[in-house]
Amino acid sequence: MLLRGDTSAIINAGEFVNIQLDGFYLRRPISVCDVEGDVLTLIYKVVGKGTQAISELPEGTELRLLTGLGNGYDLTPAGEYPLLVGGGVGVPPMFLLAKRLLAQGKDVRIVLGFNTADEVFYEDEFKALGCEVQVTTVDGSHGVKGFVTDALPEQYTYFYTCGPMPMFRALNKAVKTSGQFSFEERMGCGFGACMGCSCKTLTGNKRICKDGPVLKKEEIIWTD
Amino acid sequence: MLLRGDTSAIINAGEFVNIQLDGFYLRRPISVCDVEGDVLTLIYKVVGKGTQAISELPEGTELRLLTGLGNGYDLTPAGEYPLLVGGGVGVPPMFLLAKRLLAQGKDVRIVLGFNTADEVFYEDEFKALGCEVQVTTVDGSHGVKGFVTDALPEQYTYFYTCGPMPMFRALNKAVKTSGQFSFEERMGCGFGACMGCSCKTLTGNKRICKDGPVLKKEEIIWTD
Amino acid sequence: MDRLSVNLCGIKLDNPVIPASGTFGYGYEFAEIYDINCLGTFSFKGTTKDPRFGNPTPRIAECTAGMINAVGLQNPGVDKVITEELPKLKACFHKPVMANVSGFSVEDYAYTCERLDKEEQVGWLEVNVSCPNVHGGGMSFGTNPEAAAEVTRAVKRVTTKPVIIKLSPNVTDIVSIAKACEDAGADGISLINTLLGMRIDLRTKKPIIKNTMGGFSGPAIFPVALRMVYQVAHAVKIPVVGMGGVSTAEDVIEMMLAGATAVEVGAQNLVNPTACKEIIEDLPAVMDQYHINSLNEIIGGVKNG
Amino acid sequence: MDRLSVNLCGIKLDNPVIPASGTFGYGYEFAEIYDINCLGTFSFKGTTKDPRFGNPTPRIAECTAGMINAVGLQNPGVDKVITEELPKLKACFHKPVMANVSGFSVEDYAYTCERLDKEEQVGWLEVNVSCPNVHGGGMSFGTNPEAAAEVTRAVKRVTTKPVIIKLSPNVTDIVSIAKACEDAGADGISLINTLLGMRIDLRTKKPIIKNTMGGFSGPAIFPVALRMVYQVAHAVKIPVVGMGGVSTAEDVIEMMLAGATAVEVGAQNLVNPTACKEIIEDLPAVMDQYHINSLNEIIGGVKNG
Repeated sequence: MLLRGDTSAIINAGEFVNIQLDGFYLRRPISVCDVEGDVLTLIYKVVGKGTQAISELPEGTELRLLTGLGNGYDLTPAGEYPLLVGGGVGVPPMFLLAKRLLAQGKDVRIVLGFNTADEVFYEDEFKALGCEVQVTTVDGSHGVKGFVTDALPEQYTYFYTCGPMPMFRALNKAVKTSGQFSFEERMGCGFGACMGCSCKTLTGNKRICKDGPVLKKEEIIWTD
Repeated sequence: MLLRGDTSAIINAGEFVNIQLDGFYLRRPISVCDVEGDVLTLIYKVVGKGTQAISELPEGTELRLLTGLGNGYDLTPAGEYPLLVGGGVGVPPMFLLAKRLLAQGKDVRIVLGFNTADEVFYEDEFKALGCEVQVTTVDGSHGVKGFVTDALPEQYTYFYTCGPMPMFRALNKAVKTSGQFSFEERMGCGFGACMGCSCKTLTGNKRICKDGPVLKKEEIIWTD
Repeated sequence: MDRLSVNLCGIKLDNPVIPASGTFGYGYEFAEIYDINCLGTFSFKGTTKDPRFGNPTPRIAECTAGMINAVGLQNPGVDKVITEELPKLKACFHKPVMANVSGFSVEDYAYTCERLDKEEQVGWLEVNVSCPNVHGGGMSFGTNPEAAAEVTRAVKRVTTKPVIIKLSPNVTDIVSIAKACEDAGADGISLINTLLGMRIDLRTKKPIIKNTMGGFSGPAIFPVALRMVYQVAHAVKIPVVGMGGVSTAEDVIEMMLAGATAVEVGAQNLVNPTACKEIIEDLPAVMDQYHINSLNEIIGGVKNG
Repeated sequence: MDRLSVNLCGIKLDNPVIPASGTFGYGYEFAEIYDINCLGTFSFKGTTKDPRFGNPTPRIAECTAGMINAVGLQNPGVDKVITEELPKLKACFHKPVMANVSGFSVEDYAYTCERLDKEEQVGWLEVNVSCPNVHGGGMSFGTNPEAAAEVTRAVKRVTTKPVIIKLSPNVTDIVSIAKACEDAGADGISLINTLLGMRIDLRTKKPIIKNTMGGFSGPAIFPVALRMVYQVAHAVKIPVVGMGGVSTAEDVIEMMLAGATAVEVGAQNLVNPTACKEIIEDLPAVMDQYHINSLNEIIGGVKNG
């Protein structure tokens, strides 16, 4: 989905927007895939009635959304060879992140994980950025057979990831460096008011929507 | 408002339709003003959020409505010179009724009552039907100054009316013949299921939406 | 395979969808619109010993995602229901029907239930101890465990068919009332009746409902209904009929997961006369979507969080 | 002329609009979005004696025209609220604020209220005896007149500022509880807290809320809230603060006609962060539309049906 409007509030890769939809009480949070000038690119998967409704919006529909929500990724510790790992619906935010890191002259390595070949998306767009892209599918129908952890490069100075919890747990065990994880949680407001999406960390209670969604590897408390 | 669709369920003048509106739980009942082939004419006054929403519907909007609701007027007792009295929002159903009676070769006399000149509507349409039309306004800004009861013709064989309760009470005292009144009440379903709009009559309990909205003068119990 | 059927107090329902009392009359208005024999059954208009006009009008008010009604048990009384309404019902509906009964004294309830229990087409007696729109009766029986139990015992004493007690949500502890009814011999519990609500007309500064307050129903109350169905279904052994804001096949499945053996649909019949027919037609596809083979298997199937 | 102002327990409010506790934090998140000094006041995040993380997540579920939350009183505890939150609050809000307090024992309530009563910026103490999301506390105090009265007495004994008791709607007789609090010395009553609700995820077959149930709020509950505000306002002499599903200027006026001296806005702040600002800006035009000169004149102004 492409949206045109004031994108000035969107500072970091990994931030999200919260979209108001007629007929639904709560807004729908969607992570920023790309932003160029006043054009915002959002990629979402239809999982429920809300995303279904978004997918049926006619072109030209005006939407009310809160933008620039969340902390986003911190690029400073990236180092020379940052590793970006996106799993399924966690792939989109990796795109803006890759662009930002490339703009800083980093040698970005990307691993994208999917279940099957027909779920794969945005591979070409990432390659078009000119960075090394590895794709994995659980059933081997495309790219490397297995999980993202089966395709991690030899060398990387730091990692950034977004994806499902099982991938996070596996990745957390497999990685050799520090890094940042972007989490998902059911949100009420999306801007830190309702405390609906809080989680405990080694650095205190954090609101996924405001103090997150990105947490540093060192502060995360892993539960099942 | 003009609607195009299957109007076959609409048999008698004085029937109404019940319109479903996005964002409102209950349907909006509106009396039939005219029906020609598959074109339905509805005239409504913007009084609340519901009618406001209807007035803002873009042309070409598809609406779901229940049609042909209510009993409508019984033409058989009309006689040679039927009198039609419409007050404010009660004017529209008089139009189809006048057409039906004229089609039967009756000499129709019409009295339309409004508060002020700027509220007057459909006077020309009624005149175009070729029947005698008297218009009254409370402030005298158009037509006869006063109420419909100040402009009743000398001669009429029967009367039909739709309008506000105060007008009904005055008319009931003034008329010299029998006739039929069309009533309004807050409705739940509009088709006789919920008993929300019941009223007591000398011929038993009646549901305004199903056994009404038209009641005969002889059966009405007048309360304040 | 019979994916939709369930068993309610020993009687098989082709599907669990039941139009709720007061939203379906005695069936024949809807039979003009569709063949109502597609329904599991329906619960007919609340019937009392004597004829009632009910409350003064206006007795309907619109709300966000719902409506308030204060009809107040308008019905022709049990004699006319038996002599005039049931024959008309029989002509268009050929399954056991649920007889909904209200009263103003324990004797009222017993008398009316005893009369209707003898009617061949009556399959279940749904005893409404929760009408919010009548004084000195209805809800007053449903907000007190002892009173609800007394009505249950009195009705069971004079009837042979399954007795389902319909409870009010306007209470602090719905479970204690449900258990009291179960202990008193109830064969099932149905809930929830309407929430007591009110609206004021900003123009006239008067309550929209002539009676000031009324029963609030519609999709708005679904989460409260689901919670109470869950609480009661996990506390009693007898079947629970869930209702309150149900308007889609998804809602029916959610109610059954919470513990409902069958599900009543109320206000939705009023805004969409074919609602129940559509829900029944939608069920198989929605079941497929959520990998549900048979509805009977999911009753109370909610897992722990 | 001062059309919007009202007087709540001896303190003047520029307008009756008050963001409700738990939907406005300690104010500063919203101060980044608009100048919150346009508000009458606001009720800050429910504060307890000790720090609390609250309940496990997920603790939010969407509903038709509303939402369920099971946050469970996450807050840093009264010490940190005084040393860290109130200074930040003071920096962006320059009016008396409403201190919302919860507890797990009568002593808890008294201790926390006594501490906050001493804070200069605190204008009122709103004592929440109705949190549905904590065990052995919260709502258990609000569903029993004696317990609510005991909390009220204990808090009044150790405080100097107006004490407003926030009641739960999950009761059979809200009036008896409100009267018990009034008799125990409460200076005001606020209601309603959330309705206990539940949703189930059809995919996982689990409750959406990890804690199974939670507090249901949003426009869906407005008719129940209005009814209870009307009942309580007509039964007690102390001021009533109305809340529950209020999301427009029209809702504010309807609540005040029912008997509310001031009106809290809850869930709407979460879906529209500028909701309260917009309501305050809309009020004069809506008042004109309904021929209302001053809000103070319409408190409890509903006429008989």
